[in-house]
Amino acid sequence: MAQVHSTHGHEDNGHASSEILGGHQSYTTVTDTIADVVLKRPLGKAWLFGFAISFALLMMFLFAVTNLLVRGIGIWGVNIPVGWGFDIVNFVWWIGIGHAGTLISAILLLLKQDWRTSINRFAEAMTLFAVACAGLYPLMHMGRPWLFYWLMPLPNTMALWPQFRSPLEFDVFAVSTYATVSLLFWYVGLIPDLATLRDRATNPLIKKLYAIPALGWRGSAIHWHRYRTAYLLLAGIATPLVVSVHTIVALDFTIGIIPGWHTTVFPPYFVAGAIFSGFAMVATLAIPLRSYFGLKDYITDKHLDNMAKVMLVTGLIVTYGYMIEGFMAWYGANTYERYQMLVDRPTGAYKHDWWLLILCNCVMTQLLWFKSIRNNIILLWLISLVINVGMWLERYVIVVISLHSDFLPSSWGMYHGTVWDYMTFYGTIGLFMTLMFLFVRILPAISIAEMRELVHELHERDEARTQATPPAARTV
Amino acid sequence: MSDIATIHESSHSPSSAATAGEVYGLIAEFIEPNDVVRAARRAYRAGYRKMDGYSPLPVAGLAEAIGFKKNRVATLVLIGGVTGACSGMFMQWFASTVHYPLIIAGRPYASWPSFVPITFELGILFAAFSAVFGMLILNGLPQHYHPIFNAPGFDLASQNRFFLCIEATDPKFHLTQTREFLESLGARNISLVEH
Amino acid sequence: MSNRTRSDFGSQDLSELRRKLAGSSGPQYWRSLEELAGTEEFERYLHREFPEQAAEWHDPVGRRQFLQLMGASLALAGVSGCVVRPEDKIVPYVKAPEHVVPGKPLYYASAAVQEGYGSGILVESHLGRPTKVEGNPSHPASLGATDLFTQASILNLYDPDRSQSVTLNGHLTSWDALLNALIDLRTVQLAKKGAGVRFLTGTVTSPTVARLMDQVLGPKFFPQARWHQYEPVGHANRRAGIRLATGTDAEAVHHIDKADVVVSLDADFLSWGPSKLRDARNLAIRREPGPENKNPIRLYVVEPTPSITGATADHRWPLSSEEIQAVAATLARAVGVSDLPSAATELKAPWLATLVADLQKSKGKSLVLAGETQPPAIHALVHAINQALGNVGQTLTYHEPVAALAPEGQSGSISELADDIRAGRVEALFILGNNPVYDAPSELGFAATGAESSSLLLKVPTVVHLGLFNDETAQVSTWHIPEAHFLESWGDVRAFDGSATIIQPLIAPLYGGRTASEVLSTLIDGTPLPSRSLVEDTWRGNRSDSDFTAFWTKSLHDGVIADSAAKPKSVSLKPLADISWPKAGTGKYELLFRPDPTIWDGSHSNNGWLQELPKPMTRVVWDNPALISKKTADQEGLKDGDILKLTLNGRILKVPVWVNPGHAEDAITLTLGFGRSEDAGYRGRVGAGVGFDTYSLRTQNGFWSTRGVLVEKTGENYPLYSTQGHNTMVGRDLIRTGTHADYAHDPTIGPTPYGVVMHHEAAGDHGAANGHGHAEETGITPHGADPAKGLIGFEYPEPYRRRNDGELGNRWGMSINLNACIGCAACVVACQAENNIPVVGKDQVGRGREMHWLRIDRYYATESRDAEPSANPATHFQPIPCMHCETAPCEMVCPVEATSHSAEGLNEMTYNRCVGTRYCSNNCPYKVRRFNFFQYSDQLTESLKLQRNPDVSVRTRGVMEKCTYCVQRLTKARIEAQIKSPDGNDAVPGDAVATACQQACPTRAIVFGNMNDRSSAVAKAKEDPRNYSLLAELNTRPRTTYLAKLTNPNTAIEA
Amino acid sequence: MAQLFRPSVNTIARLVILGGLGLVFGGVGLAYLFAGSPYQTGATLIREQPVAFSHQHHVAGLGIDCRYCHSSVETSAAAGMPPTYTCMSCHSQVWNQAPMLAPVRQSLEENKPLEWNKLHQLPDYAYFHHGIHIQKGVGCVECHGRVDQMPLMWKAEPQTMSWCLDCHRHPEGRLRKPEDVFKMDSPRLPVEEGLELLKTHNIPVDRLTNCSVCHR
Repeated sequence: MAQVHSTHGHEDNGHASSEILGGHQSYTTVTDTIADVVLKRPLGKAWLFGFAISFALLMMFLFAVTNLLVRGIGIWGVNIPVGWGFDIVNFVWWIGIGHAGTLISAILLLLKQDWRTSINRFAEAMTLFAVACAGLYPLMHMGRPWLFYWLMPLPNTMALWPQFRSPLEFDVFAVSTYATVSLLFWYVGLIPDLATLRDRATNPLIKKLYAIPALGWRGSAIHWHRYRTAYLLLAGIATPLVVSVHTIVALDFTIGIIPGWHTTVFPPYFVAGAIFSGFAMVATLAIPLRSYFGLKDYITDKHLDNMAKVMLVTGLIVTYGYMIEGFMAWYGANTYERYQMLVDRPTGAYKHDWWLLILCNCVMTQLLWFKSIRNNIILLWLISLVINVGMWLERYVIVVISLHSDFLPSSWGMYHGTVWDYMTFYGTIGLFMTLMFLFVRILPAISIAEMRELVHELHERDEARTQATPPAARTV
Repeated sequence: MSDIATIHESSHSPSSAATAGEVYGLIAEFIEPNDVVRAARRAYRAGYRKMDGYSPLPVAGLAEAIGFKKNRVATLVLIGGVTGACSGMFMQWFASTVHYPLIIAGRPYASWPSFVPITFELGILFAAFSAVFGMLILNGLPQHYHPIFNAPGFDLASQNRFFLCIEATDPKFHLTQTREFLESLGARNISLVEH
Repeated sequence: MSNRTRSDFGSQDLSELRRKLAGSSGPQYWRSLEELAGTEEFERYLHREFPEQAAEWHDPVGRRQFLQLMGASLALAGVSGCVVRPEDKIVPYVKAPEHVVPGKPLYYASAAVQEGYGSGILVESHLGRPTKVEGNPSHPASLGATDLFTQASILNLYDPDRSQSVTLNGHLTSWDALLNALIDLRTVQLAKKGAGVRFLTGTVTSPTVARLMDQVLGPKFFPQARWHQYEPVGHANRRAGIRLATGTDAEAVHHIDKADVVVSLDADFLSWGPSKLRDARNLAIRREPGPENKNPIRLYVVEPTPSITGATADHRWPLSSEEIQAVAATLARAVGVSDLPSAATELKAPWLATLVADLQKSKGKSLVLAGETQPPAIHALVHAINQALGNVGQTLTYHEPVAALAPEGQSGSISELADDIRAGRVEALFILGNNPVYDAPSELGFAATGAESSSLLLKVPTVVHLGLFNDETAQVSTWHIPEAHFLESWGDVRAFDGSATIIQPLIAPLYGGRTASEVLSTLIDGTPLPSRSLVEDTWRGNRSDSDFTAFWTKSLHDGVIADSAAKPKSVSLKPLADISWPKAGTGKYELLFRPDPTIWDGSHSNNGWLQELPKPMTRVVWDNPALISKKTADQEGLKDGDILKLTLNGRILKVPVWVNPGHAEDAITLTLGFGRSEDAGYRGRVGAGVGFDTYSLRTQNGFWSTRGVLVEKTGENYPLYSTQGHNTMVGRDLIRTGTHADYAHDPTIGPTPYGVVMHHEAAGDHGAANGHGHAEETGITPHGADPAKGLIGFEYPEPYRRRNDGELGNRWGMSINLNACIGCAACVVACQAENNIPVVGKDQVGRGREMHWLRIDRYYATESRDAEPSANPATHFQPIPCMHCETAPCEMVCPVEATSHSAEGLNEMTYNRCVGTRYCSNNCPYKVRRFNFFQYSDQLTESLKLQRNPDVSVRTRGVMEKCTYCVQRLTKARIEAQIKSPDGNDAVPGDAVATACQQACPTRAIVFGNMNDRSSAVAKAKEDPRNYSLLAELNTRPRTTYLAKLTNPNTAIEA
Repeated sequence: MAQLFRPSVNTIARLVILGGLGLVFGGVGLAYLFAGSPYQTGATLIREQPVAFSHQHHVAGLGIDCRYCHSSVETSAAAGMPPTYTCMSCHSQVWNQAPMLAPVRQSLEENKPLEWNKLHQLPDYAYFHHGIHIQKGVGCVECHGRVDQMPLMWKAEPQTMSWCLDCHRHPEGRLRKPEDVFKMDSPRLPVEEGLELLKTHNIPVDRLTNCSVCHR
C-alpha cells in the first residue's frame, strides 16, 4: 500500500531577491506573507477605523441617491446652459483612475515589466471599483434614471433602438465592456491564488468559500498552458480597450460643438490624463497599504520611483495638451474658441479653478524630476494626492467652463455644485474605499502565483549568472 | 526466477489490491521546477502518455514535456472577436437603415464612421468572453472534485511543490514498475492516488 | 389691519360653499362642461378650489418642496408605470350641443378689455373650454395681433385664486342675500335721490354700462349720486390734455402710418394705449424698405425710463420729465406756437434744432406725441404743435369721445371721493372693478398705512365691491361680489376709435361671477337682469326683431359692430397762455412711477406667466427693482440688488436697485403692481409677497414723477434674477444692423460695425439660408462644396428633399424680421399659452431653469466707444426660438432617438422617449432647449388643467422640451389639407398655417410657412438680401433665419 | 489531502453557471413577452360596461353603419361617442321598457351622461386621428377587429407602438377601397393595388414613421 509521507513545505526552494523584491524570498515566503495577510492577520484598529469611515460615506451616498430619485435631478446644481456638472466630471475622473489598473496589469505585462507583478492585483481591483463608481454617474445623471435600459439594444414593443451615433451610446458599450473585461482579467488572475488560499485555509468553511470560486484549480501543466495563453490574450485585448474607452469618453466632448469641447487633441491627452490620475491613485493607495501590511519587500521604493516617473511623463503630456488647446484656439482664429480658451478660462468667472488646475497638474508634477523627491515617500504621497485633485479640476474646467459661456452671450450662465452634488461625490469615494478595504482583507492584495513566478525567474537569473551551463528549463 | 516470483507476489501485495477502478495514478513530488520538467521528459521517453504535471506556478516546458502540443484558445479568441465585431456593425446598420431609419442631424442612415466605436467594443467583449470561457471549458473547469486531490500533500501543489502524476489509464501503467520508474527520477515522495 | 378684515375660509365656510356649489346653482355652473360633471375629476375639482399650498408659489423653499413632492409622486409613478395602464372612462354628452365636434376646436369672436378700451380677439374653445386667445384680424385695434396681457388673460380666467363667492364682511353668503340688501339700500337711497351713493369705476367705454350709469344717475333714480373714475394707470392726462387744448371732450387718434417723422415725448405708444397694436403694426410697415415705402419713418424718442419704444427709436435721448417738458416748450416755440405760458422753460441742445428742422421738413407728415406720464399742459402744448405742423387731419384726427362721461356735476376724481368719505357724505359706495385700497394715491388713506390706522373705506356704512379677486379692497368692503371674467360674461366695449364689439362668454362663469351691468341693473330695476339681455337692449335700438337677430349674429361673428366707430369731431384749439405750467420740484433725484411691463398696474400680479415673463428691457423676473442709471449707481456706490431706502414725505420704501443702461441720470424709476401681501389681505398664491409695494410712495401730485425723495443706501442686499446675464455681443456677429441709406446703396447687410467677420459670410450666410432652395432641388449647396460632403459622401436622405411621390412636400421654415421686432414679448406669452409651458418660480429661474421655448435676447451696443457705454446704448431685440437646424447638433448626441428630424425639416422632440441626459441642450449652440429639472407643470390644480392645450403633451419631470414650430398646428393643417384635397396631397399652402408666436406678433416680425411654396411669405423672406442665419459658420443650416435690422438715423445728428 | 466536494458538485457547478446565463437572457425575453401580452396591452379583454351594448346585434344584426353613432370619425381626431339622445332616438320606440336599457333612460332623465369604460386607450402623448386614417383607406376593422362579431366589445389588437409601426411602414397590404372602409367583412386590397392606392391617395410612406406624426 502506498505509505503516506507527511509532506510539509518546510524545505525552502527557489530563492531570490532584487531591487523589486526585497529581502531573501522563496516560493514559501511569498506565499506565506501574502496569504497570511488574508488568512491569519487579525482585524487591526486602523483597518476598522478606515472601514468605518468609508462605510459611513457609503451610507451617505445611498441617502443622496435616494433623495435624487425621489425629488429629481433638480436637487443638483445643473441648469441651462450648464447641463452637466459634478455628474460627468466625476464620471470621467473615476474612469480615468480606473485606467491605470488596466495599464499596469495589461500593458506592462506585454512589455515584460516584471515590477508590475507586485502591484497589478490591487491596481486591477482599483480599476474595477473605480469603474463601478464611474458607471453609477451616467445612470444617476439621467432625468428619468428608471428608463436607463432604453440605452441598450433590447427587444421592445416600441420597435425602437438606441441612437448609435451618440457618444453617450458609445459610452454605454465602452464602459460596460471595460467593466466586464477588467472583471474577467482580474478573476482569471485570481484563480490560482484562490486555490492557494483554499489549500492553506484551516477553517473548513473558509476553505469551501475559497474553493468555490477557485473552480477546482489544481495547477495542472495543461491548464497552466491554456491559462497563460488566455491571460496574455486578455492583456492584449485590454490594451487597445483601455485606450478606446478613454478615447470614447473624450468623444463625449469632442463630438460636441461647444468651444472648449470641439478639439481633436482630447483623445490622446485624455488617455494620458487617465494614466496620470490612475498612477497617482495607485501611489495614493499603495504607499499606506505596503507600510500597514508590511509589504515593503514586495512594493519597494523602486516601484514607487517607477510610478513617479510615469506620473511625470504623463503629467508632461497633459501639460502639452493644455498648451495645444490654447495655441490652436489662438491659431485657429475661431472667436468663440479664442474667447473660451484665452479669455474666459484664465480671466473669467472660473479663473480660480483653472489656475489651481495648472498649479496641480503642470507645476507640482515638475517636482518629480528630482530623485530625492521621488524617493521621499511622504512627499510622493502628497504629490499623488495633489494630482488626484488636479485631474478632478481638469474635468471640472472642461465640462463647466466650456458650457457656461458658449456661443450666444445671452444664454451664458453660472454653475455651482449643491450640497447634494458634494454628498454624491464623497459618497462614491466612500463606496470605492469600502470595496478597497474589503478587498485587502478578503483577497490577496498581491498576486501570489505571479510572485512565485517572479521568484522563480529571478532565481533562474541568479543561477544563469553563477552556472556556465544554461538551465534545462526556462520560464516564460 | 525468484525475482519473477517476487514480482508476482508483489503484484498480489495488498497495495496492488487497489488497481483498475480505484487507482487514479501514481504521483511524485519534486522541489524544483526543473526537476519535474526533466522527470516529465524522461517519462514521456519511457513511453508514458497519460500523465500530468502539477505546479504552483506555470512551469514552461512542462506541458510540452508530457506531450501536450497546442491549446486552441487563441483560435477561439479570434473567432469570438470577429463574430462580435460583425454582429455589432450589423446590428447598427440594420437598426438605422432597415428597421427604423430616422433622419439624425442630416447624417446618412448608414453613417458607418459613427458605428466604428461600438463595433470595436463588441469585438473586444466577445473576444474576452471567448478567451476566458474558452480556457475554462477546454480545461474542464469548474471541476471541484478531482481524484488528484486525494493525493497526500497535494495542497502544496498550489504553494511550493511540483508534482508529476502518471495515471492508471495509461496502458504502460503498472503499480510497482511505474513506482520504481518514478523513484528512479529522483522524486521525493511517491504516493498512490485513488479515486 | 381692521376688525372687518376677512379671516381665511373657516371650515364651516368651506362646507357652506360646497353646499352652495353643489346646490341649485350647480348645474348651470358647469353647463358647458357636462363632460366633467359628476366625474371624479369634478369632485376633486370642488375640493381643490381652496388655496392649499398658498404661499408655496413664490417662497423659494416652499415652492421647491411643493415641486419636489410632485416630483416624488411622479418618480414613483414612473417606476410603477410599467404595470397595467390606468382604467379610464368615456363620458359622452347626453345631448350634443350643435357645432361641437369632439376633437375639433371652435373659435368665437369677442374682445379683451384693458383700461376700459377693447381689442378684438378670437378665442379657441375645446369642448367648451377656452384654451387660447388670438387677435381678430378684422378689428381695428387688433389687426389680428394680441399683446402679452390678452395672451395671458386665459390664465386669469382659470386662476384658482379668483374670488369664488359673495361675501359679507368676509364671510361667505349668497347672491340672494346680497340682492335683498341691495334692494333695501335702493329704496332708502331712492328717497334721498341717492345723495349718499357713490360709484367708483375705471374708464368705461362699454355702451351698456354707460347706458345703465346714465339711468342710475338720471333724475328717475339717484340724481344726487356721483360717479368717480380712477385708474392707477390710465388715460386721465391724455383726456385732460385734450380738454385743456380744445375745451371739449374728444378722442384724439394718431396715424403712425401717415407719418414720416414721429417725435415721442415720453410716449411709450408701443406698449401703452388703446391703439398700441395698431401703432406697432403701422410703425413696422413704415420701417420696412421697399418700393411702396420710399422715405421710411424716423422716430425720435425722449424719455427718462428706457422703454421698448425708446429701443425701437432711431434717435433716443434719456431726459428727466422736466427736461422733456422743456423740450416740448422749445419745440412749440420753434414751430411757431407763440402763446406759451411764461413759466415754460426751454432746453438748449444742438440735436433739438436738427429735430425741429426735420419736423418742419415734413409738415403734415409728422407727428408729436406726449406720454400719459406728462401733465395735461404738455398734452395741450403737443396738440398746438401738431396744429402748427399741419398734422391735424393728417396724422392726428379728433373724434367724439369714446369713454363714457358722468353727467355734468356728477363726475369726480378719487380724491374728491376721499374727501366725501371723510366728510361722511358717503353712505353707499359701489366699487365696480377697482381696487383703491391697493392702488389709490397713498395720501388719500384708502389703505391702512402711515397716518391711517384703518382703511378709509371702513368709514363708509356700505361698500359693495365687485372684483375678480378677493383683494385688498374686498377685505374692507361690506359686500364683495366675484366679478365675471370677460371670457365668461356678456358685455360690450369700444376700441380706441370707438368701434364697438360684443363680448360673448366662452364658458359659464366658473365661480358664479357677475358683471357690473348686472349690479347696476339691480339698482335700476330692483332685480338683476341677465347681462345678455342688458347688452341686447343697448343695441336693439329701433331695429325690428328679425333685423336685430341678423345684426346680432353678424356682430357676434365679425367681432366688431359695423360702422360703430366714433364720428370725427372738429375742434378748435384754445390759447395756451394761461394754462397752469407744471412747476419744477426740488431735490437731486427725480422719482418716476411707471406701469410694470408685465404686471402693469397690478391687475395681473397673480398671473404666473406674466410674473415669469422677463421685462423687455431688464430681463428681470418676479420682481420690480428700482431702475437707475449707471452713473447714479456709481455716485451712490450701488450695484444690482443693493437695497435702497427711499423716503418721500414721511413714507419709506426699501427697494433693491437695478442698473438700467440708458436710464436718465439722477432719476429713479419705480414700477407699479407689486408688493402685495397676505396681511394686506391679498389672496393670490402667485402674486403675494412678490416685489415691493411702490404705490405706498405714490401721491396725487407725484403721480408719475416727483422730486424731493431722500435716497439712502442700506447695505442690505436682495436677490434679483434676470434671465440674461450678459448684455453685449462681445464682438460677435449675432444681430446685423444697417441704415436705410446703407441698404439703398447695398442691400446686403454684412455684419454689424461692432460685429466681427468670422469666415466671410456675405456668401456663406445667404447661401446657408436662401441658397438653400437650391440645396433642396439640386443637392448642391452654397459655399460650392457641402462641408459635410467628402469624407463620408454626405447627402441628405432622399425623403428629406422630396416626397416619395416625387413632389416637393412641405418644407417648413421661419424668418424673423429684426427690423420689425419691438421686443414686446407677446410672442413669448403666446408660446407659453399654446404649448402648455409651465411656470417654475423665481428660485428656479435664479438657477437658470426658466422654461420659455421662445426667448427674446436683448443686447446693448454702442457705436461710439469714447462715451460711457451704458449711458445711452442702442438696444436690439432678437427672438430666439428653436432654429430647427437641418444638421442639428442636438440630434447627433441623443442616445435614444428622443430628438430626430422629420422629413419636412422639423427638429422633433419626442418627450416620452427622452431619458434626460441633457446632452442635446449642452450641444445646442443656441441654447433653446429647456429641461424639466423637477415636475414643473402643475398636475394637481384642476382649473389649470382646463386651460391646457389638448393637442400638446404635458411634460413630466426629467424630460427635455423645446420649440416645435407648433407642430400640433402643422399636423392639423396637413391632415386638413389631405382630407380636403381630392388626391389627398398633404402639401399645405405656404401661408396657411401660423405658429402661436407669429399669430400674436403685432408687427408681423415672425413669418412662417412652407418654403417649397415659392409664393409664400417665408420663401420670399428667405430671398431677401437682408436674410442671414445665426452662427451660420457652424453649418447647422438653421431653418429659422433673420432679416437684418434697418434704422433711419438723421445723419445731421451725432449719435 | 481530503476532497472538499463530492463528485456530483462538478455537475452542479456547471449547471449553476448555465442557469445563470439562462436567467439573464431568458429574463429579457420574458419581459418582452410580458410587455406585449394582453395583461399589459389589454387586448382581447372584455370590460364591464354600464349597458351591455352588443355591437354584434347593432352592426351585424341591424346593419347600422358605424358612422350613425361614431359620427365624427371621418373628419375629426375623435370618432365620437353617441350622446344618450342618439341611443334614445330608437330606444324611445323599441325596447323602451327593457330593464337592460334602464341606465340609458336614467341618463336622459337625470341629464347625467353614461360612463363607458375605455377599451382603446392610447397614452396621452400618442395622438391618433381617425379622420385621416379613414380618408386614406384604413378600414375600421384593421384596428378594431370584427366588431360585428363582438357581443360585448373588446380590444382586438395590442395597439402597441410596434403594432402601429407595422402598418405605418407597410400600409399597402392593409388598405381598403374607400367604399369598403366601413364594411366589416370587406377584403383588403391586394398589395399591388395597395401600392397603387399609396400613389393615388398620396400616402408618403417614408414620412409615416416621423416621430411627430404621432407624438407632439
